[in-house]
Amino acid sequence: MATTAIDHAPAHTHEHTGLWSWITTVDHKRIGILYGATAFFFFLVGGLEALVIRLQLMGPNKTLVSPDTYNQLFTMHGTTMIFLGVMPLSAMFFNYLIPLQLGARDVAFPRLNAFSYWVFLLGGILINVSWFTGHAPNGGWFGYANLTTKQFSPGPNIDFWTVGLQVLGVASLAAAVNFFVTTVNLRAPGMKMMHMPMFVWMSFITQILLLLSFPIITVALILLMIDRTFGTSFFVPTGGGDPILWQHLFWLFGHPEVYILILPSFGIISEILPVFSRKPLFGYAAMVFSGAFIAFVGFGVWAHHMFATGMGPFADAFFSLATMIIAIPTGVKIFNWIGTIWGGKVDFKTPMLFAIGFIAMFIMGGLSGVMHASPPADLQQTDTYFIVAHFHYVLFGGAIFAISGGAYFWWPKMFGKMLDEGLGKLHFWLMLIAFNLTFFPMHILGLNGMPRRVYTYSAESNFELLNKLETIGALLLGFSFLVFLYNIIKTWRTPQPPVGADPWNAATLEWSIPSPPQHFNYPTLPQVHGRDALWELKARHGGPLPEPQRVAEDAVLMPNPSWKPLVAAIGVTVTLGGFIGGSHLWVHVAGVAILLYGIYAWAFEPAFPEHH
Amino acid sequence: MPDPAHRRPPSRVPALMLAAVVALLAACAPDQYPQTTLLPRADFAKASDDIFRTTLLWATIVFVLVETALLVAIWKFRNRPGAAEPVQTHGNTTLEIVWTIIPAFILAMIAVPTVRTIFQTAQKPGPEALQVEVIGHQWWWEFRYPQLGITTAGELIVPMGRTVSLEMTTKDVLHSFWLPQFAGKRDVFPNRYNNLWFKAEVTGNFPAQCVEFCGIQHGRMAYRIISKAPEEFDAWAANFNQPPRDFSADSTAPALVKTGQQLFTMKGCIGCHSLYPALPLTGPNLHHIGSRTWIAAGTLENTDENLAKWIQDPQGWKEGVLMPNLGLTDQETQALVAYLRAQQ
Amino acid sequence: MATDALHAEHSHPGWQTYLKVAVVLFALTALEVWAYEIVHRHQPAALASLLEPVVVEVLLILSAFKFALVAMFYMHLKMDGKLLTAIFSFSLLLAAVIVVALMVVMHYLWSHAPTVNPLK
Amino acid sequence: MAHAEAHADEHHYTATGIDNKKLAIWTFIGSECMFFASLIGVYLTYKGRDVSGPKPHAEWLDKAGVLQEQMLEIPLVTFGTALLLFSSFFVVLALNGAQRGNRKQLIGWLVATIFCGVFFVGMQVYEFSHFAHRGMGYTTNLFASTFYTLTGFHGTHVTLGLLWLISVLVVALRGKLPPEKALNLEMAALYWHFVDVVWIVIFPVVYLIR
Ligand code: HEA
Ligand code: HEA
Ligand code: HEC
Ligand code: CUA
Ligand SMILES: [Cu+2]
Repeated sequence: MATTAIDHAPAHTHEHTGLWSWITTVDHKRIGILYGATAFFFFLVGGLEALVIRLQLMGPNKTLVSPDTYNQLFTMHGTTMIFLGVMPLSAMFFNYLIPLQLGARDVAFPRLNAFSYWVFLLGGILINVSWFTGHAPNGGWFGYANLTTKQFSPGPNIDFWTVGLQVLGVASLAAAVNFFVTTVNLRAPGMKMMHMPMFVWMSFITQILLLLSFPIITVALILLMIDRTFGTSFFVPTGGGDPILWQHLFWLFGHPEVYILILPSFGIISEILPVFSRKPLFGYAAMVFSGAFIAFVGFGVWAHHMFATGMGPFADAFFSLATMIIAIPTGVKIFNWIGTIWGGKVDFKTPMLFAIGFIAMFIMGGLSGVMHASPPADLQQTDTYFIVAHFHYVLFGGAIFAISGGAYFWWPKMFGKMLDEGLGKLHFWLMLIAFNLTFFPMHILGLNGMPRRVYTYSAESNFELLNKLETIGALLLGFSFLVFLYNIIKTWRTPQPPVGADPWNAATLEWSIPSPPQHFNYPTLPQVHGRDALWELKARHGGPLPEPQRVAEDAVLMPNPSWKPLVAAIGVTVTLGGFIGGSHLWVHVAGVAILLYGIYAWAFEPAFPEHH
Repeated sequence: MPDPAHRRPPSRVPALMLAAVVALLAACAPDQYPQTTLLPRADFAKASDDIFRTTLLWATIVFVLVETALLVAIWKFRNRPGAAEPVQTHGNTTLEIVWTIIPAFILAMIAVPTVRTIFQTAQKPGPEALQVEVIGHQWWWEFRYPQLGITTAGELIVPMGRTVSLEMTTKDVLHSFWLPQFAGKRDVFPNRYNNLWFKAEVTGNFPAQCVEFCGIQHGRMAYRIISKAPEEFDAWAANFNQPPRDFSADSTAPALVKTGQQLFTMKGCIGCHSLYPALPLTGPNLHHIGSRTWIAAGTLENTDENLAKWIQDPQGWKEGVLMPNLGLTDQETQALVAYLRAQQ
Repeated sequence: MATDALHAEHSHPGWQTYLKVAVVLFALTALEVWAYEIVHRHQPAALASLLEPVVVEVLLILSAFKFALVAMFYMHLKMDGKLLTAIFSFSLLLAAVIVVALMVVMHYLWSHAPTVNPLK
Repeated sequence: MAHAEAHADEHHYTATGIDNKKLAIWTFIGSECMFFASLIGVYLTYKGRDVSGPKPHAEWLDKAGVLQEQMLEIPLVTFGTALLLFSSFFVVLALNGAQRGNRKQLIGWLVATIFCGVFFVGMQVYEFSHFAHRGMGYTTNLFASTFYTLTGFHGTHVTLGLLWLISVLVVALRGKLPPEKALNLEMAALYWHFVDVVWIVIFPVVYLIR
């Protein structure tokens, strides 16, 4: 694999700058950056909501926010963090990295990719608009019926949630099809499936999970929406429906969803650890199979969220055992990561710190997960802060640590500049300490009887001290993200010598091309012979490769930019948005019209510039 | 690097950590928490607790071992100047088999008692148990004792040493009933009865609260669990079965109480609250409200001030609650409090 | 790289095969409806009593056959890549599991959870 | 390094040899399986749990106390099912025509396919309005809601498939579907077959199993 250098100054073409170029872009790298920026913004919004939650809970019987506002806050916090924070942050990495790591020019369907982003953005806006109408969703992130049926939630709050999540589902499904095809089909010549970087593998498995689990929640949301809009009784007991069916449908999706949230992070970690241990990933095949096994078994454990519902002993036992089994492949991953470090030469750069932090914290969350998996014990733990502790350890201690590490790791590739190491380390240590200060006491509180989703607690309960600590922790956690933001801004502003293609002496293909990569990524498709393609090349070359040269921007024919995906995305959002606060026929009609126009305009527009 | 942010952590972090550790240690003792699950006081809760301790033990062992391995790895193999390039190993099948089998073995140690306890706790107690029908309402709990003909709200009163069998349902949305010291949780569903049982081993008055999100006032849907010695329980039940006292013809009753009785009808309280134990209305039964320990769904101690505060401004304490503010004057409130207090 | 169209022409069956499949599909559908009618009208009685206990299974098997025929021949899974077959079969398998699992958990629940007050 | 010639090929390069679009449609179909599985699961779970009529396979008393026939009408749907099966057969022939560059075969069979599809949708519209006429509204009971939702979503898929086929027909009529672009019809056809196999499941599950 050699990028034969053509001595051209980087040829800047006008279509590559300006707002319009971002709106019409179909370049996976730009879409990745859009995903990242948007998701990070939503993450901050979700974090801000968490801070208000924490301030309200700082002492007993506080009245910072009203009870209903509190309920809106935690519903939107959970929904935002999961669907608008962690999932699209992972999507940023999918977008940016999958084609690069595969040695491809772009994803299989660049315009579909843009469509996914726009639908995600509009869905996120739609669901958050509810704040401005004063009707933010207030039924919890799993929206249990029959509280969420019309009788008990007559306002439009829940409509924003059912509709918003459906819109977001469209985005996820479109993206999942795209990345599935990209991974299967666009691997560089010679790259077998078992040569793919671990991040691509974990992302690939995530796409399969998305494809198979999102339809289930879509159906659940549709049924709930129909119940609310047209008066059917799918989840209404008086009409013969059973609210528990909602729970089964939701968690049938919901549990695979948590692996959708964590598998990409497993992938990120598996890329960072080898590079900074200077040693290949330990047990590659076992890592692949354990990931697949987690995903597969993950479909058979959903009812561990329902141990308190009285499913009966056989169901309890089945789901308990199935859940525990997942600890085994996850353990395999943990041990293989430690095996990767073992015998290596560990360089404590910021990405590596986050990766190590991830392992350390995720173990904690995983082990509390196993403690919930035992129904008799879970009957005491469920719906208390012990659960809240568990899932923040896996979601924040897991996903957010990994994503932060990934951001530091790939930043130079994406922007051609290194984030500041000192500030990065400060960010890490602050986050590690603040994170534990915020969430560790939740274990103790939960076991000592503090229920979740309560807007306040009594003085008698004695929950005050630990809650105070948590609030302080949360504020500190917010501060750690300010450090990160400052780091970004500082790096942005300060001139820096270009970092070069391979600042970390890394293992995978994306580090063989200039940072940031050119539009077409690879002037010629690389030829791959095994795993860790770049390390192998360097080994063969007997040292660092020469710095790759930029070639003319028009050296490779790339797809046309297009604004049609945005039109189609608007169509989808408007069509479904018509279901907020009842069914509004004319809104549906307008939406469908826009959608049809968008799709036809898209279908009949040439994907590539007219012939050379 | 002349970055001021760089200076901060050394001075601040240890102090914070120390404070946190001290606070955590102090805050760990479960006996400080009246709602704790860590001091089980009944058979069911003890079964849960046994499993909890088993899992906690194994989790701690795994935690310590694996975190140690991680720390050792990063310490031992940290990059030192002049260190040689690491050997490029790709895996080790024996090791991988070992670390698949060991966790499987540990899980078996958890799984076996788990399954045993699941089936053990799934058994329903026999007819000798005290039976209580538990009914969830937005946002209070109703308790009916069919064997005793009693209906009450907000306080589940049980005899120590006798198995209590709860048959639980809801009148509106899902709630979850929980007796932290005595048994785990059970969600309640409309049109379905869920069972939970326990045998209290101590007497006392314990707080508990609804643990399934059930709308705006889920946070203040609490209740008390009061375990009494058997004789006391019988006495309570016998006394409870008396009809409410009628003060209108009672010349010894204070005037305030008599006014209260009239207001109770005039102000419409009677539309939602019954003073007869067997008559279910939309609001909690107020039979013997005067001798309750807590009111307002277990969120206010039953003092005269709190009672007054509640009936005059229930929305102020529990926004969105299904009891309206009835625009009572202070005098009317005092009269009603006096009347309710007399319901002993 | 073989263009798909060329590739298809060589390996895809001709229209005789498609016709045969169509005929079988219709025959199977007729069988299904016939089975339904037998049980529904209970006529002929001998056949009906034979069929009744297994009619659900029979119907499901017949429709599975139809399903497989369309997938294999009309959707060309028999000739196209194994990967496509794998994608479809895996999804179908999981889909079937989900349908069955939903029915099992819900009916198991309904079978043991009382819907009327057990204290009365 | 001859860039130019490399590209022409690279645009069609796939690691498996399967065209991207074809793989995508199959992936989407896999996902759709779960969508219909959830709907069918809900239908079957609630089957027979209605508080009151109408009933799919038995007589029932309406509000006025009059005994009513069973709701489902097998002959009508059998006809619809046959139409859908025919259409699957036809679209295969149309595709065959497209791949061989036989324009007449392509257009003729495509039109036939679309006809069958339109009649199927018509059958369903008739069925629904007939049911409504007989007193089964969307919210009447669980059977009604689950039935209309499941078959309605299937009908929506058929309609979308029709829209797609008609679009391809228009393209074909304008002579813009040469053999090397037959894949554009194949994708629509695959989706169409999928809609058909879903019906192959729904037909016995909803209409024939009592
Ligand atoms: C990233 C997300 C994520 C991940 C990865 C997990 C992972 C796991 N989760 Fe978690 N979970 C959530 C997110 C996640 N969870 C969320 C959001 C909720 C709450 C939803 C809500 O109610 O709002 C939840 C709730 C939840 C419950 C329901 C609790 C309740 O509400 O009552 C249960 C019960 O079984 C559970 C179990 C598990 C288990 C067993 C794992 C396992 O996968 C963990 C496996 C990992 C390890 C075990 C550690 C490493 C392994 C070793 C070191 C090997 C040796 C270990 C042993 C021998 C034990 N989780
Ligand atoms: C990935 C998922 C994720 C993440 C990262 C977090 C992060 C945090 N969560 Fe979240 N949480 C959930 C997922 C997540 N949570 C879910 C699913 C629930 C359940 C919801 C439900 O019950 O329905 C939940 C519930 C939940 C509760 C329980 C509420 C209740 O039950 O009543 C609490 C309470 O403390 C909490 C706290 C926090 C805190 C303090 C953070 C912190 O880590 C946040 C740190 C981040 C910041 C502080 C942002 C920094 C912002 C700035 C610096 C300002 C800049 C601002 C702008 C420019 C806009 N969370
Ligand atoms: C529209 C119905 C309604 C009316 C009228 C009403 N209440 Fe209530 N009341 C309720 C409900 C519902 C609750 C339970 C509130 C909760 O805690 O969620 C309640 C709770 C109470 C409680 C606390 C009971 C307990 O179990 O802790 C008292 C005391 C009380 N009401 C007194 C009164 C008095 C006195 C009046 C008249 C002045 C009155 N109520 C009028 C509905 C009503
Ligand atoms: Cu009732 Cu929460
Ligand atoms: Cu789960």
